[in-house]
Amino acid sequence: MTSVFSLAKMRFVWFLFAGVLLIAQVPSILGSYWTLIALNLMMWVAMTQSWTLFSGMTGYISLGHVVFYGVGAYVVASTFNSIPLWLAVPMGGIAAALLALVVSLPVLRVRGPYFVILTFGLAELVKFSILNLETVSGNSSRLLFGTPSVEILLYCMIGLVVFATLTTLIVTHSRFGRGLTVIREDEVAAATVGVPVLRYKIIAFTVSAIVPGMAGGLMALKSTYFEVLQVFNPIISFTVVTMAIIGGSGDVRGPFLGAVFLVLLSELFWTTAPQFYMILVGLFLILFVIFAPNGIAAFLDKLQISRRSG
Amino acid sequence: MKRIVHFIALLLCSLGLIPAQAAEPVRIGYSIAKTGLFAQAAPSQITAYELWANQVNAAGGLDVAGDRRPVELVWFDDESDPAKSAQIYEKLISDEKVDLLLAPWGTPHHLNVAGVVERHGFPMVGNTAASVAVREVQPGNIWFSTSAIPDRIGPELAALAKQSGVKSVAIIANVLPFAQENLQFLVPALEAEGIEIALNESYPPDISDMTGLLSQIKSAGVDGIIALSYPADSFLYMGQAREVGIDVSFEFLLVGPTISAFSQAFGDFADGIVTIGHWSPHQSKWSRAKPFFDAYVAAYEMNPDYLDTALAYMSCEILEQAVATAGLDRDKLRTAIASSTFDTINGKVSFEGVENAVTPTAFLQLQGGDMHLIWPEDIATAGFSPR
Amino acid sequence: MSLLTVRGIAKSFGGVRALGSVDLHVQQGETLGLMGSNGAGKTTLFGIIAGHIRPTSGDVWFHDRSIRGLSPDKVCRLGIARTFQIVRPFAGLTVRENVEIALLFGSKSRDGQDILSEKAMTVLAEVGLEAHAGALAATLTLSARKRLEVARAIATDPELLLLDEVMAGLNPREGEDMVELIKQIKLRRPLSIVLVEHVVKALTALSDRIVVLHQGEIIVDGLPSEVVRHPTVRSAYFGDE
Amino acid sequence: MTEILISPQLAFSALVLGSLYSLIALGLNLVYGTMRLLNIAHGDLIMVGAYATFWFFTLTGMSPLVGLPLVAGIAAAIGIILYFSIFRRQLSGTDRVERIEANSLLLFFGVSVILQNTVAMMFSGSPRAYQFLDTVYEVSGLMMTGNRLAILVIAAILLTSVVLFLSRSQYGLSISALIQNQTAARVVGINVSRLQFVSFISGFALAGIAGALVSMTEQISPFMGFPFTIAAFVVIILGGLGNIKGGIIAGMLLGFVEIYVVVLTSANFRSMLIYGLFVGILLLRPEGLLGKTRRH
Repeated sequence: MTSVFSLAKMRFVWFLFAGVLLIAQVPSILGSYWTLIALNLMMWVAMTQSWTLFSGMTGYISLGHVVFYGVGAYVVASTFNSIPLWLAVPMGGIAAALLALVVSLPVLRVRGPYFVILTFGLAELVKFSILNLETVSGNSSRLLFGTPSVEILLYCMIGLVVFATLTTLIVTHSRFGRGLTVIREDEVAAATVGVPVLRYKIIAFTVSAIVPGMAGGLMALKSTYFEVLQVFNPIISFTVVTMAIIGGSGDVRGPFLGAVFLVLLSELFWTTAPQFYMILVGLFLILFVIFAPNGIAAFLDKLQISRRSG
Repeated sequence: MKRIVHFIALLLCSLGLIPAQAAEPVRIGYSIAKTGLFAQAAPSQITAYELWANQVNAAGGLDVAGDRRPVELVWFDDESDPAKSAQIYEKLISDEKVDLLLAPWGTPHHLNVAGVVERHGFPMVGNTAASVAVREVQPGNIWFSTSAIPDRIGPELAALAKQSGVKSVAIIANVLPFAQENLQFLVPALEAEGIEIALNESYPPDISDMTGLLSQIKSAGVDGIIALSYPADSFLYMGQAREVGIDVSFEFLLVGPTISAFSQAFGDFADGIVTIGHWSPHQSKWSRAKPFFDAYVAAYEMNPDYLDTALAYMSCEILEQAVATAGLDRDKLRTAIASSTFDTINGKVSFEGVENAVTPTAFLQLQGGDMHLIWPEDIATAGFSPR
Repeated sequence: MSLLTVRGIAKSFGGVRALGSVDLHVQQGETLGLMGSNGAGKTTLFGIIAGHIRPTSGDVWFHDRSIRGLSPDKVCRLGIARTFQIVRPFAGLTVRENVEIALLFGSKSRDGQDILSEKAMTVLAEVGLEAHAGALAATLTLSARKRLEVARAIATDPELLLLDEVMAGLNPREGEDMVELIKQIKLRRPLSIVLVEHVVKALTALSDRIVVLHQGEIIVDGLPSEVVRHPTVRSAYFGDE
Repeated sequence: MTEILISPQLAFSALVLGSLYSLIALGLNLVYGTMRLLNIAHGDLIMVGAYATFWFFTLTGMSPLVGLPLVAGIAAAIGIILYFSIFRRQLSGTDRVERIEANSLLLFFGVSVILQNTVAMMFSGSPRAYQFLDTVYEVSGLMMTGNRLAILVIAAILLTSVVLFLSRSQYGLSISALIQNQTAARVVGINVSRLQFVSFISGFALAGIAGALVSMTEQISPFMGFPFTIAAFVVIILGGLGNIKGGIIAGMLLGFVEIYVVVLTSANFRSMLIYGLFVGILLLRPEGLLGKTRRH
C-alpha cells in the first residue's frame, strides 16, 4: 500500500461514486428489468465489500457470509407488518452483527481451511436452526405483500454500498487497517509487535456482518415469498468469495470490479447462450485464476506500472 | 442418447448455424430452473411445454383468433431463485416483448411472478404452484390449474384413509413449506375422521438415512403411513422402508412417486403407493389424456410426471384454447381465461378467482406399474388396493 | 527491585517437561546471557515471558505487576520486545513498513504517516538497513532479516529486549557485526537485554551476567568469567573432561 | 425405544452411512493432504461416477460392480486432464499456501459449475434411477438390502486397502510423509510432484467409485454433488485435515451419530445436531478430533 497506489485508489473511488450515481439513474433511463439487475449488482458489491473488510484484510477466508444475509432477511421477513421497515432493516444488520460478535470468540481461534469450513458449517447450523424455528412456530413460508418498490430498494442498496465502501476505505488507511493486514501477514509476529490481534479480529468480523444483514433485509423485500432455504443458500457465500478473489481482495476496488465483472459476464452469457452460460462462466473463472491470479485490481495496477515505465 | 443429439443441435442453434423458425412466430416466454435446488423438478414441466409447442407447430401453428402462426419458446434460467424468476418475467415482458407467458416451476416462483404479471396486466396460467398462499394472490392476471392445495388435500386424504380402513397412522414430514402446510391441515382432518396418529415426526430436507425413523414407525404398529415427502426423501423412504420391512396396507408419499424414475428404481415394490395427483392416462372420460401420454412417451422415452407434466401441459391447452377465441389481446385473453371452460387432458377446467373450480383434489395409486386415480369415485380409474 | 522477575516457572508439553521451576531476575539496565544446549528450555522461557506460552505453574513479574497469562500484544505494549530464532518478518510488506507497524502499535506514540516514516528510517539507520527501506522484507538476506527482526523489536521502544539467537546462521563476520550492533543499541537506549546465544564468545562479550539452563533447570548463575570456568559448562561447550 | 437402539438394523445403517462418508472423505483427504487444494468439486465427481454407472447399466446392462474400475477410470481421467491443464501450474508456483487454497477454491468452483451443467445439458436435470441388487437378505432378524450391503463391503475393502497401502508399502509411506510435511518430504528426496499427481487422481478415482456406489441406492441428478462435498469436508476437518485414519474414523463417527441421534432425539434435529457437533468439536479441538496442532 504505497502512496502511489493509494492515490490511484482514491482516484478510482471517485470513479466509483460517479458510477454509483449513474446506477441511481437506471430506473428512469433503462426501465424495470435493468433496475432489478442494478439492484442485484449493488447487493453483490455491498456483500463483497463487507466480506473484504474482514476476510480480505485478515486473510481469514469466510465461506459463511450468507449467514448474516440470511439472518437480516429473516429479521425483516418475520417482523414484516409488525415493525416499520426503516427500523426492521437496520435491526437485521444489528442482529447479524450480534451473531458475529457472539460466535467470533470461538470461531476466530481457527485458521486456514479449518476456518473456511467452520464458517460454512456455522452458516448451515444457523440455517437449519431457523428452519426448525419456523417449523415449530408453524410458518414454514411467509408472504410479503406491499413491499416498497424496486427503485426504493435500489436507492437503499446504493446507500449500503457507499457505506460499506467508505468503511473499508477508512479502515484500509487507518491504524486499525494496518493492524489487520499484518494479521494476514503473520499473526504471531503481529502480536509480538503489539497489534491487539484478537480484539481487531473480533471488531472487523462484527462490523463486516452489519452490511450483509441489512442487504439481506432489503433483498427479502424484493420478493413476495420468503423461504428460509432461499435466503441461507450457500451459493451466496461462494459467489461473494468468488467476486472478492476475482476483483482482488484486500483492496477497496476489488469488490466493485469483481461484482461488475461477474454480474455482467453472466448476464451477457445468460442472455446470449442460455443453454450453456453456466459452463462459460465456469470456464471464465478458471481462466481468470490462471491468468490474473491476484485479481483484476492487481491486474490494473500492473498495467499502470507498465504504462508508467513503458 | 437422444439427449446428446439434442444438445449438439442446441449448440448449433445458439451458434446460429441452424436457422430459427420463420414467419412471424408467436413468442411464448417462461423461466425455468435449469440449475440449482429445483433443477431436477423443472424438466417435468419443460418437456410438457416443448411437447406442446412441437405438436402445435406440427399441426400448422397456433390458432390465433383464426390465423395460424408458429410458436417459439423463449426461456431463461432462473437458477431456482424465485426473485430471479420475477426478474426474468420482467425481462420477457418489457425487453423480449413476448406475446404470451407460461408459468415457472414451483410455488415460490409463481408467487413472485404474480406481482410482475399483475403490474403489467399480463395474463398467465399457472400450473405447478400448490399452496394455500395462492389464495392470497389478488385475482386478475394469474390462475392456478392445480387442485392439489393442502387445505383440500388434508380432509380428502383423511377420508381416503378412513375409507381404506386405516385405524392408526404414522406421519413423517419434510420441514419444507409444502409438506408442512399439508401437515397443518392433515392432522385435524385425521382426528376428525377418528384416525389415531401414533407418530408424528418432521425431518430436515437433507436427511440421508431413515432407518431410525422407520424402525420407530414399525414398532408403533400402525396400519397406515403418511410420508409428506419431497422427491429425494421419497426415494430414501422407499428403499429403506423395504429394508426395515415396513408392511402396512396404506402407504402415502407426497411428492415423488409420480416421477418416472421412481418406478424405475423400485419396480413392483412401489406397487400400492398412494400419492397426490389428479390426472391419469387411464381415465377414458378425458379423450385427450391417453394421446398425450403416448405422445410424451414417444418423445422422451419416459413416462410424464403424472402431476407436474400433466399440470404444465394443461396450462398450455388452456392458453391455446383461450388464444384461439381471444387472440393475443391481453384484455380479451384475460376475460377468455377467466370466463370460459376448457377441454384439457384432465377433463373440463374453468376458473373461479385464481383457482381451478372443476378438477377435484384426487389421489393416485401405483398399480402394476401404472398410475391409477383411486379418489374421488367419479374420476377414479381403479379402486384402492391395499399393499 | 529488579525489572523482570521469574518465579518458579514450570512448563511441560503433554507430560514432557520443558522447564522445571525456574527462578530468574533481570536488573534494570543489565544484559543477561542465557546459555544452554538445545531443548534446555531457553526459547520456551522466552515464550512464557512474552506471553506466547502459558506456564504450567509459576509467575512472571515485570516491574511490580504480574504479567502471567497476558496476551503477547499486551506484554509488548508494557515494554517487553522479543525476536524469533526463526525470523518472521511481514514478508509482504516493505522493510520500512515492517518497522512502521512496530512503531505504530508497540510504542505509545501516535504519529501521522510522515513522522512515522521518519522515525522508521532512524530505526533502520540504527541497524544499518536504511538502504533497504523500500525493499520487500521477503527479498532480504538472512543477516538483513535478523537485523530487521531487531529493528522491529527496538521500534516498539521496549524496556526489556529478548533476543533469541540473533546470530544463529550468520557467518563469523556478520556475527561480529551483530555483536557490535547490539552493543550500540545498548549504549543508545536505556534498556535491559536477555540474550539467548550458542556462540559463547558473543555471549561473554555482551553479557554482564550469564545463566545456564540445563534440562529445564538453572545450574549456573554468575559472571561470564566464572561461568566459562564452570565444569558442566566446560564439558558441555568446550568438551573438556 | 431401547430395543430399537440395540437393534442390529440401526448398527447396519450406521455402518453403511459411515463407510460411505469415510470413502468420500478419503478421496478428498488425498487431494488436500498432498496438495493443499480445496476440492469443492469432489461431490460433482461423485455425480459423474453415478451417471457413468447409470448409463453403463441402462444402455449395456453392465453391472455397477463390474463397472467400478471403468467408472474409477473415467473419474481419474477427468483428474488427469484437470491436473495437467490447471493444477500443475498452480502448484509449481511459489505462492503462499493461503493463496493456493483460495485459488483452488475458485478453480474447483469453476470445475464444479462446468461438470454440473455439462451433465445437465447432456442428460437433462430429471432425476434418474435404476434397480440393482435390491433383494433384501435377512440374517437372524437383520435385514440388509443387497445394494447397501455391497456399498458396505466395497467401501470397507477400499478403506482398508488404502490405509494398508499408505502405512505398509514404500510408495504409500512416502505419500504419508508428503502429507505430513511437504518441505521435509522434498528434503528426504521424495519426488513430490509425482506423488502429488498420483494421489490427486486416486482422490478423483475414489470419488468416482463412491458415485457408483451411491447410484445403486439413490436417485441421481446433475446437482446431487454438493451435499457430498460438504459431508466430505465436514468429515476430513473433524478427522484433522490430511489425517487419513482420522478422516475414516470421523466418517464412521458421523454415520453413527446421525443414525442414533435421530432415534434418541427427533429426526427434526438431525441437521442441527450434525452441524452443531461439527462446530462444537472444532471449537474444542481447533485442529479436529485427531489433528496435530499446527504452529503458525
